[in-house]
Amino acid sequence: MLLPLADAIERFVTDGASVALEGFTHLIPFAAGHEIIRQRRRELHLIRMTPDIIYDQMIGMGCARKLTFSWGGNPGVGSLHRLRDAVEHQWPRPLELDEHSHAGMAAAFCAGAARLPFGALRGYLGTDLPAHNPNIRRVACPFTGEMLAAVPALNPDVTILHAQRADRAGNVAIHGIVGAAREAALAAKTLIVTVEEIVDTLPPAMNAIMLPHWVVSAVVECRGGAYPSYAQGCYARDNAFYRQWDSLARERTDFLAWMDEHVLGNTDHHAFLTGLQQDVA
Amino acid sequence: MLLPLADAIERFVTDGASVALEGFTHLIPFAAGHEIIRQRRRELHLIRMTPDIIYDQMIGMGCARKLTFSWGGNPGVGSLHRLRDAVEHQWPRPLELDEHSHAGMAAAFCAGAARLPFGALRGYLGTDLPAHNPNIRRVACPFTGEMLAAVPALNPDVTILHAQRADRAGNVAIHGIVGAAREAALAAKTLIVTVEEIVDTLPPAMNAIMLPHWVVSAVVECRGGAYPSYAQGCYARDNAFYRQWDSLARERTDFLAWMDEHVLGNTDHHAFLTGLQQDVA
Amino acid sequence: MSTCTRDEWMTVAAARLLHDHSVCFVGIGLPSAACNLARLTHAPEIVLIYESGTIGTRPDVLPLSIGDSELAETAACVVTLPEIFSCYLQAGRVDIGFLGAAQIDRHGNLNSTVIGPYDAPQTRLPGAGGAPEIALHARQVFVMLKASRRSFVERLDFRTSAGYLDGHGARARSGAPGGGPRAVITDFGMLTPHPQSEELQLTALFADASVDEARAAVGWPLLVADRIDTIAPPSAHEHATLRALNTRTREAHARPVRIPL
Amino acid sequence: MSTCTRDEWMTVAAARLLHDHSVCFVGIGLPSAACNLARLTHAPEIVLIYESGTIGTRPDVLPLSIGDSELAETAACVVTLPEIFSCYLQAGRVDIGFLGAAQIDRHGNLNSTVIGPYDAPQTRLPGAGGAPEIALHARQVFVMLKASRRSFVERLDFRTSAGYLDGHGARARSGAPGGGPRAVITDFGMLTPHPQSEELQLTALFADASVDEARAAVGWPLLVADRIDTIAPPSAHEHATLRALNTRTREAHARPVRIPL
Repeated sequence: MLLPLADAIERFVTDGASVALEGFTHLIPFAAGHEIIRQRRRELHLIRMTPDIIYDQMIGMGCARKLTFSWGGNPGVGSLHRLRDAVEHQWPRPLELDEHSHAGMAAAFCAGAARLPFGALRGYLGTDLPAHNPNIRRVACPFTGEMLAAVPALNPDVTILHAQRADRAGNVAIHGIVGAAREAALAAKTLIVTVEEIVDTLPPAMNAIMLPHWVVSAVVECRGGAYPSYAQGCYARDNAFYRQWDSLARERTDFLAWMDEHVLGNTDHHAFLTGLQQDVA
Repeated sequence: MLLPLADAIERFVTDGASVALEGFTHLIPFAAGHEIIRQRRRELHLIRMTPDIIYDQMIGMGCARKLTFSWGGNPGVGSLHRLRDAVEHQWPRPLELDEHSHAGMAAAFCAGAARLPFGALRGYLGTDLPAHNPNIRRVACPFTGEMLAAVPALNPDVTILHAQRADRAGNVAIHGIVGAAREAALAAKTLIVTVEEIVDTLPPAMNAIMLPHWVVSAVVECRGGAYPSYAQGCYARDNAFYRQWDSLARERTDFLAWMDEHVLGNTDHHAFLTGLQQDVA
Repeated sequence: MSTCTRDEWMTVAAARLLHDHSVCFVGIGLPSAACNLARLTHAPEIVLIYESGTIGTRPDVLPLSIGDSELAETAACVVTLPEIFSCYLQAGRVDIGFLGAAQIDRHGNLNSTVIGPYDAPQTRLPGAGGAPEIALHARQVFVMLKASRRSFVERLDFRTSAGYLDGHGARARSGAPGGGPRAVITDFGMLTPHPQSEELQLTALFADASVDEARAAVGWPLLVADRIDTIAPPSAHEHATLRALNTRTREAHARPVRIPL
Repeated sequence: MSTCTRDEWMTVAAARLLHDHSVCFVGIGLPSAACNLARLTHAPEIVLIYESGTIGTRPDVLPLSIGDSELAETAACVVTLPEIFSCYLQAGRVDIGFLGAAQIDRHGNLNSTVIGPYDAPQTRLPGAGGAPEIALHARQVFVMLKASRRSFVERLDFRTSAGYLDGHGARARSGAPGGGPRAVITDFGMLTPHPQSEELQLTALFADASVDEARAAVGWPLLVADRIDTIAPPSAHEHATLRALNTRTREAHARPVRIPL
């Protein structure tokens, strides 16, 4: 249950797997993504509503065969250049797209969490997305006859989240913006959660967000595991780094050099963070 | 927005309306139900997963034409005798049943809250319920072809909840067991919430359960409004009263006498509670 | 042990079926007592879920209703009812579901809806509640029900929840994901489904009960296994723990509630 | 006021369209600035929702991303993303949605997906995000987009979100519940749909902009209303409030983040 990060990725994330690193702007599991890059996983089907920098890095490093997503940019900044390069120029390899809207992908995660085969929504009306994605269909209401949009359930082989804390039994407590992380977690066959800290006893959750221990496959203690994203109550989002990424990742060579130095060149997330701190200083 | 209970019922609960008083064991809006009885509403379509004593009273007093429900007993005690009398002997009037399982009714409330026309579930398999309820149908997954159960959305004309507190703007905070109350609230055309207290400012909710002011039609301050059910953090469930109800409601005459004295004989909930306290003393 | 009631014996027998760490969807009454007895004896890490959305609850006294405050206060977390039913039960995350009923048939199908015709009932019962989907999705179902010819019947008046349907694999062919009723704990002992026909057969008796008693209490010609196990009476520890739990519960439920004025 | 930029003027013009107490589904960038400016000036009780699930948020500085901690900390509550999209947006509980895009056509349809063919893109854009359903369900949509012949185009490369489709009531016939794009705020002024044809027409200009400037910036023959309103420049109060907000924001985003070691 409690594992080092390298062991958790080694054991649960296999080449070819469908993998969802979720967290909507908040609690993005960067450390786990970096470890997947270090272990040079290939042919992954990446799933994430908002690919963000971590998927830009994984795609640019050639980990991904396919991407299921609904918005692929650097929030408030602009493009994800590695994602664009993969789609526009097949570099470093072609990337198959399974493209949705947020509402559609949320419905797909909800269906996955409930183990229903599809989710229905009033959506995708008047857009060209269904013409390019056979995973967007229609279903008739058996009472009114109204046609609704339908998407197939998302059930990732592995979902990876970052959270503030877990207890030794593996119960995970999440605080703050949660996006579709809970649904992605409950939809997964295997759930890995990296946390800022492992505590003896979590405070009583009552109505707060908790993932109970028996839905969690592995808990990894990893301080700063969401950086440069953030963990509410622990550290802020490094908006300056998000801006800086735009130039760091624009050119292939700059990108590869940065990844070499900062991700491949460090054995773990602590070393990665220490290296960045030296850069800043 | 802030109204006395009698005014809120007078204005929003009309004869013939579909009305959901929700709250799963916890936070059952007894005071509001009693006010509906005092105002002698008729032909109501009552909706509630677990009818409980409050619906036993409303049905026995002739308020209801129809009942949508999934479990109609006195929890841990036995039958609801007035509900039984209505179904078995049409007393005081016939009661049409729209009967579901908990899972089916939960799906119907969720669909209502999302303003979808139906909800789907893997349910009702091997049961006789669909044979007696045309509101339980089937829908085919447009991806796998699997047949799922389907129920029509529940969108009550009025949902009434009880909660611990609201602020003066009408934001409502709920703490503890919530059942399908949030979905029933969001599914309603009109939402009335009685609360233990109205405060100047609610504490920041973050991930706690909140109903924002613009989904709430009326807030009513009504201390003890859930009694003999309970309000987490305020007062406990009166299990002794629930046991006692079994004998109070078994015979029509005893029931009518009790309702006359305690509900019709009091002008409001405060007087009702005061009267019960005198009985106890 | 001579003072042990059949209710207590049933409770203890059911508790013994529960493994530590298993995830149980608990109903009110005997199942709630059995699950908490297991938690207080051999299964301290058992996960108890009540349909009110309380997950991992560890009540000190038994709740009267499915949603007493005790359940919320001692829970690891409280989720909505739609979430409990869709993301936990329907998603296959429940190991064991407990069900009671007014009637059971030889294939473990249950009636908790009505005695007599649905549209002209002789006795209207509370209805389905969570039962149809617990019966469908829990990996195993345990039924707790006292036996009589009115409750163990040749033919149900209404089928609320699926057991093995008509037996001989009919349940699996229907697409029901869960394993169905693996044990019926009653007040003479235990019935379990025959491996082929899925008809309930007598496989265990309380130490002081007999096959004749069982046959007399069942409304169909009861199948009796070749070998009948004996269910040992409650141990001193089991018995004391259960009695203490029931005493605490009685005291708590009798405690006057302050009327909130 | 001579120092006011067109970005600021657009922001102020959009802010003025917002009524107090209205419920806005806010996007990042100019819409976020406009909504918060409205909140800090004439609409203190406006309800701002960001798609990260933050409801009733009152940030002191503008967020860079749609889910900065500032939004959660100042929100009335934070719900899940599925809940925001299904129980608020889809349920018709949003008065005003803001959208941007890379391309807009004369009927207010938007492209934020791709320039060039979908399967062989010239420029891959971020994609739909919340836009298709915001466009569908919000009672009114306001579009904020700087004009050029590359962005205001005769024909979209990809239709991500529906405006009025082909106009003349096509949107309403499609079953779209929301009212569609009621205003396009751009850097010369504002376009609004013609009541019959639903083609966007020039109905308002910034005080220092001209019809010729507008025509030059639009890639289709621009319809010009008989009467053109003038959009007054930002008042001293509006201007000062916006500049202070932007200054606070710049300072906050430049503040170094402690790397969590």
